[in-house]
Order: sequence, then C-alpha cells, then structure tokens
Amino acid sequence: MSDDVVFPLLGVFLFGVGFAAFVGRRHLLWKIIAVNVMASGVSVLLLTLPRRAGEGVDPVPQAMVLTGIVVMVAATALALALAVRLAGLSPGDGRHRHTRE
Amino acid sequence: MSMALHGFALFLLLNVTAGLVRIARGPTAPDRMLAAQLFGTTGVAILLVLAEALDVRALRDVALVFALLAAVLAVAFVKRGRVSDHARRNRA
Amino acid sequence: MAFDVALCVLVAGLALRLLTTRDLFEAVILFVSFGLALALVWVRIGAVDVALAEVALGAGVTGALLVNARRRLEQKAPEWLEAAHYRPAAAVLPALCGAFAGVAGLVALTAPRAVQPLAPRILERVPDAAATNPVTAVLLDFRAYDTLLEIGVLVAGITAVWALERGRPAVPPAATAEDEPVLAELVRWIVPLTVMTAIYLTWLGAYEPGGAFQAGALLAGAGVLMLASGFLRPYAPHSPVLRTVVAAGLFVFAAAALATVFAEGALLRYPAAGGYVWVLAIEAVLTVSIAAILAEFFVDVPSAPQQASGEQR
Amino acid sequence: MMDLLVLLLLACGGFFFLAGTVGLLRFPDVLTRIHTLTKADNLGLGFTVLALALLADSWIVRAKLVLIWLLVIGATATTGHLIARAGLEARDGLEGRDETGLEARDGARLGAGDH
Amino acid sequence: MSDILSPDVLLPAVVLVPLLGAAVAVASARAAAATAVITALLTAAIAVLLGRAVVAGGAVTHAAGAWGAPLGIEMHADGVAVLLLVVTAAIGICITVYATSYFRPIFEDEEDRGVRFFWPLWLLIWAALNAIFVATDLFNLYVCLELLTLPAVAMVALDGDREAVAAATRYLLLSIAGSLLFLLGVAIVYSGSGTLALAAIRESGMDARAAATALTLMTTGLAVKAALVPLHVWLPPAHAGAPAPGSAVLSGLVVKAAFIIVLRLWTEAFPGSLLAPGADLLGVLGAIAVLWGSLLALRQQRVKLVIAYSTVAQVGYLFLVFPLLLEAPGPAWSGTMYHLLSHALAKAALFLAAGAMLRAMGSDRLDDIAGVGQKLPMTFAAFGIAGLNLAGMPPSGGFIGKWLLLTAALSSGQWWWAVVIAIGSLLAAAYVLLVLRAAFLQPRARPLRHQPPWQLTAPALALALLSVVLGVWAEPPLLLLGATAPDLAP
Repeated sequence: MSDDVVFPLLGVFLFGVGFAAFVGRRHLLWKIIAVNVMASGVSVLLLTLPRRAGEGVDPVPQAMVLTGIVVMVAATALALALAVRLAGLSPGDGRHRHTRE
Repeated sequence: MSMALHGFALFLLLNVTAGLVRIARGPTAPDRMLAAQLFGTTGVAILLVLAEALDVRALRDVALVFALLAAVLAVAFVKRGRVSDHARRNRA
Repeated sequence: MAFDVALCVLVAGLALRLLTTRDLFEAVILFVSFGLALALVWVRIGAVDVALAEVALGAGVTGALLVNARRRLEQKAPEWLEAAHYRPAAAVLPALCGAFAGVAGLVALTAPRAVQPLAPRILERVPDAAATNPVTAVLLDFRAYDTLLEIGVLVAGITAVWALERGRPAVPPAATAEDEPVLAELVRWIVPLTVMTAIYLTWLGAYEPGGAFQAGALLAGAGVLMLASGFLRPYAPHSPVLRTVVAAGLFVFAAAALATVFAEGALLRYPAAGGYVWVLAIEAVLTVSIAAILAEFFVDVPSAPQQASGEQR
Repeated sequence: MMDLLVLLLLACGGFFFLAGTVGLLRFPDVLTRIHTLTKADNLGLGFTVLALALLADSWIVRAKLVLIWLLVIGATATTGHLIARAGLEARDGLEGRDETGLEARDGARLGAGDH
Repeated sequence: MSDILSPDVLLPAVVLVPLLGAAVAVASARAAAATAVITALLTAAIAVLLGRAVVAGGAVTHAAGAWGAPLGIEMHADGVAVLLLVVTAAIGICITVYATSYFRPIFEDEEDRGVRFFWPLWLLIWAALNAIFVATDLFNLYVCLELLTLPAVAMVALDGDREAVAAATRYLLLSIAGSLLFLLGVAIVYSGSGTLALAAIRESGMDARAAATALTLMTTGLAVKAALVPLHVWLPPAHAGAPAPGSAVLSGLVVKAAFIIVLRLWTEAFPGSLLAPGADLLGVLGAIAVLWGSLLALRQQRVKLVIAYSTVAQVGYLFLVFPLLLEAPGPAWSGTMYHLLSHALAKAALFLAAGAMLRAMGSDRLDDIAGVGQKLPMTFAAFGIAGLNLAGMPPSGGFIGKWLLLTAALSSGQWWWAVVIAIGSLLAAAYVLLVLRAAFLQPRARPLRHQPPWQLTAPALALALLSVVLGVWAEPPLLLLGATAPDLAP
C-alpha cells in the first residue's frame, strides 16, 4: 500500500525542489541541473501516477519517459554549450552587426 | 532466500548512502570521485542482487552497462577535468 | 517496503544537496550519483527499459558533459565560480514555485485513476505489433511518429551545438598507448565489449528491455571514453562522414515513414510480413546515429584543450 | 546447505562493502582511501557474485556475472590508478607536472570549493 | 499503393518532407541551400494541395501506423489547420528566398555567418510547426514543442553576439521549464483519463479537480513559450537578436504555435465548464500585454526591438479570446484566428524589412535609418503596409480580426476589452509611424552601404501584400474558420 504513495511523493518532491532551485539559483549550471531534477520528478510521476496495485508497468509512459530523457539530454547539451559560449564572450563582443558606427 | 536477498540489497543501499557523505565532505576532488566509484561498484552489486531477488533477467544487462561505463566519468574527470591555463597564469 | 523508502530518502537527499551545494565539482559528482540512484528507482518501479537508458546516459554521457562544461567555464570565465554568481535570488518566488508544484502534485496524487486505462488495451494489441517487448512496440510501432520527431530533436540539438561552436579550435593530437599504458589496456578491453553489448541490446530490444536508445547511449559512452582518453581523435567539426552518420538516423526513419505512407497507406505501418525486419533495420541505423550525436555533444561542448584560452575570439 | 553457503558468502560480501565504506569515511587521506575502497569493494562484489552464481540457474548467467565482476575490477583498477595519480599531485602540491598531462592540483583545490 | 495526391498522403507528407529536407541539409553543407529551396517548394505545394482537398472534401485524419487513437497517434487537418499550414507555407517560401541572400557576407569584417546551420534549423522548425498544426495527441505535442524549441533557440544565437547568446540561453531555460510544466500536466491527464488523444480527454470522465490542475500547469508552461505577460521577458532580446529570417519565423509563427496549443487544449480537450474561472485571468494578462508591450515598443531605439515588443502586444490580443469565447464564440474564434494569421504574415514582413534595413545601413537604429525612406522604397512600403495590419486599419487582415474581436466584446457586453483593443491599435499606429517618421521625415540621410538585392525586398513586400489580401479576400478563410468554431457546450 505505502508503495503506491512513496514513489509518487518522491516525484512531487523532486519536481518541487527542482522548480524552486530553477527559480532561486542564479548560476546557469545549477539552473540546468535544476531542470534535469524537475524532469526526473516528472518522469517518476509519469510512470507511477497511472499505476494501480497489482499491475505491471504501463508501456506507454515508459516510452514517454524514454523519449523525455533523450529530449532532456539534447536540451542539456545545448544549454551547456550556450553557457560555455556565453562565458567566453565579454559584454559587447560581436555587436557590430546591429550597431555598426 | 528472497528475504535475505532483499535484506542484503537494503544493507548495500544504506552502506552506499553512508559512503556518499564523502561526496559532500570532500575535501578534494579525488575524494569525491572515490565516493562516486563506491556508488558504481555497490550499484552493480545491488542490481545483481535485485535481478536474482525479483527474478528479472534484464537487470543483469543494466548491471553490465553500469560496469562497462564505470570508468567513463573518472577518465573524463582526470583527462578533461583539469583546470585552465588561466588559473595557472593567475597563480604564477 | 523498507528498500523503497530508503531509496526515496537517498534520492531526495541527493537532490537536495545537489541543488544547494556551491561546489561545482561536487554538483557534477552528485548529479551522476543522482542519475544512478534514479536508475534504481526505475528498477523498483518495474521500468527496466528506462533504467537501462538512465544508466547508459547517466554513467556515460551526462557526467562527462558536465565535467567538460565545468572545465571550460573555469577556463573562459573563472569569475563564474566566484561568490557573486552564487547569490540566491529572493526566496519568496522559489518558495511559491515549489509550493505551486507541490500542490499540483498532491492534487494529482489524490485524484482518481482513469476509468478506462490505456495499458490493457495496448498490451492486448502488442502481438499485432512489430516487436514483442511492449515498450519497443510503443516506441517503434504504436507511437513511432513521436520517436521519429524525437530523433529530429536530437539532430536539432547537435546542429544547434555545431552552430554555436563555429570556428572551434583544432583537435588535439591523439594519445598513444605509451603515454597511458593503464588506460590503453582498459580501452582495449572495454571498447570491443561495449560494441558487442550495444549490438546485443539493439537486437534484444524487440523482445526484452533494450533498444536503440539504450544501445546508442552505451556506444556513446564508449566513444566518450575514447575521446576523453585521447585514443579517438574527434572528427573535424564538419567532416562529411560525421555529418552523414548524424543525419542518417533521421533520414532513414523519415524515409521509411514516407515509404510506408505510400506502400501501406499509413505512416510507419510496417508490412504485415516483415515488420520485425523493418524495426530491426531502423533500430540499427538509429543506434549508430544516436551514438554519434551523443558522443559529438561531448566533443563539442568542451572541445579540445586550448593552448591560449580566454584570448580567442 | 546450499542456502547456508550463499548466506555466508553474502555476509562476507556485506562485510567487505562495509569495510570499504568505513575506510572511505575514516581513513585520513586520498591514497589510503583509494586502497581500501578499491580492494574492499571489489572483494565484496566478488563474494556477492559468488553467492549469486550459486543461485543462478544457467551457465550463461554465471558467465555474465563473472564478466561483470571482471569489468568492474578493471574499471576500478584503472580509475583508482588515475585518481591516485591525481590525488598524489594534490598532496605533493607540485607545480605544473606536465609530463603526465595532469594538473589535478587545481582540480582538487577547486573541487574543495568553499568548505 | 496510395495515390500521391490523396489527402491521406499529403497530410503526413507535410511533416515528413521538411524533416527529410532537414536531414539532407545536415548531411551535406554544400547542398543545404538547394535542398532547402526544393524542400520549401515541395512543402508549400503539399500544404496548398492539402488545403484544396480539405476545402473540397472536409477535414482529413491520418492514423499513424493505422492504429488510430488512443492506441496510436492521429494527425488531423481541419479548416484552421489548413489555413495555418498555407500561411506558414507562404511565409516559409518568402523566408527561404530571403535567406539565400541575407547571409551572404557583404561587409569586410564579416566572416562565417552560419548559413549552413540556418537551413537545417529552419527546416526542422517548419516540420515542427506543421506537426503542431495537425497534432491531436498530448505527448505528440510535447515532442513537437521540443522539436520547435531547440532549433528556435539555436536560431536566436546564430549571429553570435553576447546579447543574442544570453537571450538564447534564457529562452532555452525558460522554455525547458515550461515544457516540463506541460509534461507534468500530461502525466496528470494520462493518469486521470487513460488517454492522450485531445478529443478523448473530454469524454473520459476525468476528475474535474485534476483536469483543472493539469490545464493550469499546461497553460502556464505554454504561456512561457507564447510569451504572455509576465512571462514575456525573454522575447524581445531573443527576437531582436536573431538574424532577420529567424526573427520572422520566431515572431510570426513559433510564438503562435504555443498559443494554438493553449487554445486547442481549452476548446477541444477539456470541457467548457473549466473555461470560466481562468478565462478572465488570461484575458487580463492579455490586456496588460497589449498595453505594456505597445508602450515599451514606443520607447525602443532599434527597429527590430520595436517589432519584437510589438509581438508581445499582439500576442496579448490573442489571449483576449478566452473571456470572449464563452459569450460570443463565433466572432471571438474567427476574429482571433484571423488576427493570428494576418499578424503572422505582417510580423514576418516587418522583420524581413528590418533585416533589409540592417543589411543596407549596417544598423537598425532609428538614428541610423533617418531619412533613408526614399532610398529603400520597397522595404519601407512593406514596412508601412504591414504596419497597417498592426494598427488594425482597413483594408488589412488585421482590421478584420480586430473588428470581429470588437464585435465579440461589444455584443457580449464586455466593453472593457473593446477599449483595450482600441487603445492597443492606436499605440500600434504610433510605433509604426515612429519608424516611418524617422525614415521619411528626418533629413540627414546617410549613404546606403549596400543596395539590398530583390531577394531581400521582394519577400517582405509579398508578405505585406498577402496580409492585405487576407483583408480584401476575407470570405473564404472566414467560411473555413466558421466551420471549425469550437463547440463549448458544457
């Protein structure tokens, strides 16, 4: 019985703290980590919410979570690339295209 | 036997939880790497035990993947984790 | 069960520490550990396919990506590690957001389940699908259209990263076995085994947990190992070979979709006789493309060690 | 009889895993921690694998178990070696040991963060 | 074998063809431009043919894998979807022509302008847009949204200056968070209804409280992507920082795609009884967006920023539909969709025109374009005509959209929305005139650094004229829209 509650609770917790950290932390890398924690929370909920006692796992949410994981990897890689690029540019770099004197 | 295996899995999990304190405490990066290493080895053990206890063959494949990739993080850390010329220049 | 509760406490604790620590390296290690602990959660929930993907990605690509990004940040902008960047925003908004999420989650938790769930209806039809593993059947048959678009997302991701890394520096010279005898020995053993396991997982996916994503992520892990240790030189950024391999998965999958629209009258409806062969062929190409894309994320985000970082551009 | 043996092996495995964790937490520096951890954990996993091999119903499963064990040993040995080298330099505090391509000193210091 | 021109082939092809084109454009940098042009022509032709088929034979449904909902995913093209596909095709052709010239280096210090990445990114965005317009499945929409977001973010960062990269980063992070809110909503819906098909959710007898929660989560997540005030902060720097053809896609279409999803969730997936409580809030936020966005547009010094803030305002109009739908569904629905379509054309035209100014003068600051109106007649003609749309003046399509919205507001007795619409139109006229005044009434003209070729001027003018055609030739589109007005009976 408690089984049916403990994992969904974990999902809610992960999503909540992830969301709070996403808003609350300024550092880009932690924002990126925070959305990943949020995504984990959603995945847990996707898998456990539809579950009923005594049944196997629904394959549809499993497929959704797999898709979601891959999407998150792509998004994370892009976010990291952006962060790294941003760190390498000082204010005013490459602005000539819009404000050529 | 299933009870014993479940109990053993729980023991391993608690063991690894304790070991993770080292990640938080550090103090150096290699210490933290070690704690992750502990997680890797114990994780493999937990997966193998659960595979037997739950009778799910596929978990051994998960453990196999785990074992195959156990070195990736450490290698990435040692070979690419080192710090910049910038820091060195600042120190000089 | 005690194990589940302990596991949840562990995952929750890891997440808390991960999100509150101020040490970037600790966060990287915690993030990887978090992923591995999560894999145990998937195991306990019974989602072995997901566990396999989580382990393959978490132990291989994700951690390495973060390690690299951290190093590049330190190179390019050490001030990012200084205190100003760690100043938290006002506490009210995060608290509100967390509470909002919490309330929404609790409503979801207490809401009644569907009167007519989908799972039994899907499981009933799996024998008609092109794979006997229900998850693979959903991914490559029932909801294959989603998977096709998802490969598009991966290709979009790598194209985007490439676009950001225009004019990236030259690749470093390859390492030799003399430089790193121990590592060389490990690579010599691990890589062939990984390739074999990846082939096995691709093939296995039709029947049991496994499939293109898991195999691709595993293969990418081996790629990252070789790239990081210097035994594999990254391809030149825009080498035609690399680009072709990256695009092949999307191209083959989309072409198969178009072909089935013409031949079978519906997108990715496989021919009655050879559905299994179609799925296997698509999965094989996808595995290679996914592996190439994931490994290429690693090459690009950090790229090679630079001699004179900071001054470039 | 068989069950007893399995339980015994599991207990041994558990003991070594515990020893590894205690070592990781209590030992004074990186190098000693590496030694205990890699050795103890590999032994612990070895006993566990042995126990599971007794329970296994086919030789394929046993072979897989042993393969996994060997892989983990190989991985920990290599990473232990690499981390040790990094840790050594962190301890010695040598400047610019470039012949190994390592500058883990900085990694260590930055890794230590603000503790 | 199916007939190549049967709607059952055209419907999936409208998504698959740009995807295939993108794959080829990724694989071969050399063939990317040619691939993109061919793909654009093909996709546009498919969209038009599909439109003809739907006009002639009614809505088309295609069941992927022949499973049918709820087991599999269905694509559905009705009147609205077809209008969106055709307008997207028109914009798509123009942008493709424009981009063949826009990225050519002309200034001495310009190196690689990233055009070889523009093509695959643009085709992926097009595929994602088309996929969203014909989607009928919640999770499918999530994947489409991600397929839309990643290339859109890359598009913003393509020019590579710091502001653009910072804007792209913010856009990506907010967007991911929005997607995850959406996905949490999907989890709740799936658990409570046992289906992901939009139409089936309503009939599933899902718990009302859970449905309301899911709808709130998904609307919030999408509001980020649609840049509804107060979640709009990422938009102006992102849309102004992207290269002009990218800005045109982002402002003209990408933002609207998120809105379309919100609208379809509210009208198709969930019962009308859920509409009432949240509708006024969305309307108020929309009204704030109209006023605040317009006021900020007036204060900008760069043409692209003026246009970007104008997008914030114009998106606001779209959200006025929610309070109006309940009382006056017919005109509210048609008016909003009409506004959306004509604004998509006009906004794309404006950004393309701004890009031509940028290429001609090397800057889009109001000071720098002072007095150049006569030297760039085509460009400023496009700007002026598209500006008519924003101000809602006849004979533009924007006039019809706003007129219908006004009708809906007044006939349902909610005169306050009418006031907002009127003030917003006046402000829009003001910021368009601000740009035109700088270009025509200020004396000190600088020499053109570069005479923009026809590829940079004709597409903008064509789109601007199309937005007027939409105003003059309004009956057929309105008929199509009327046939698809939502049924909100509780």
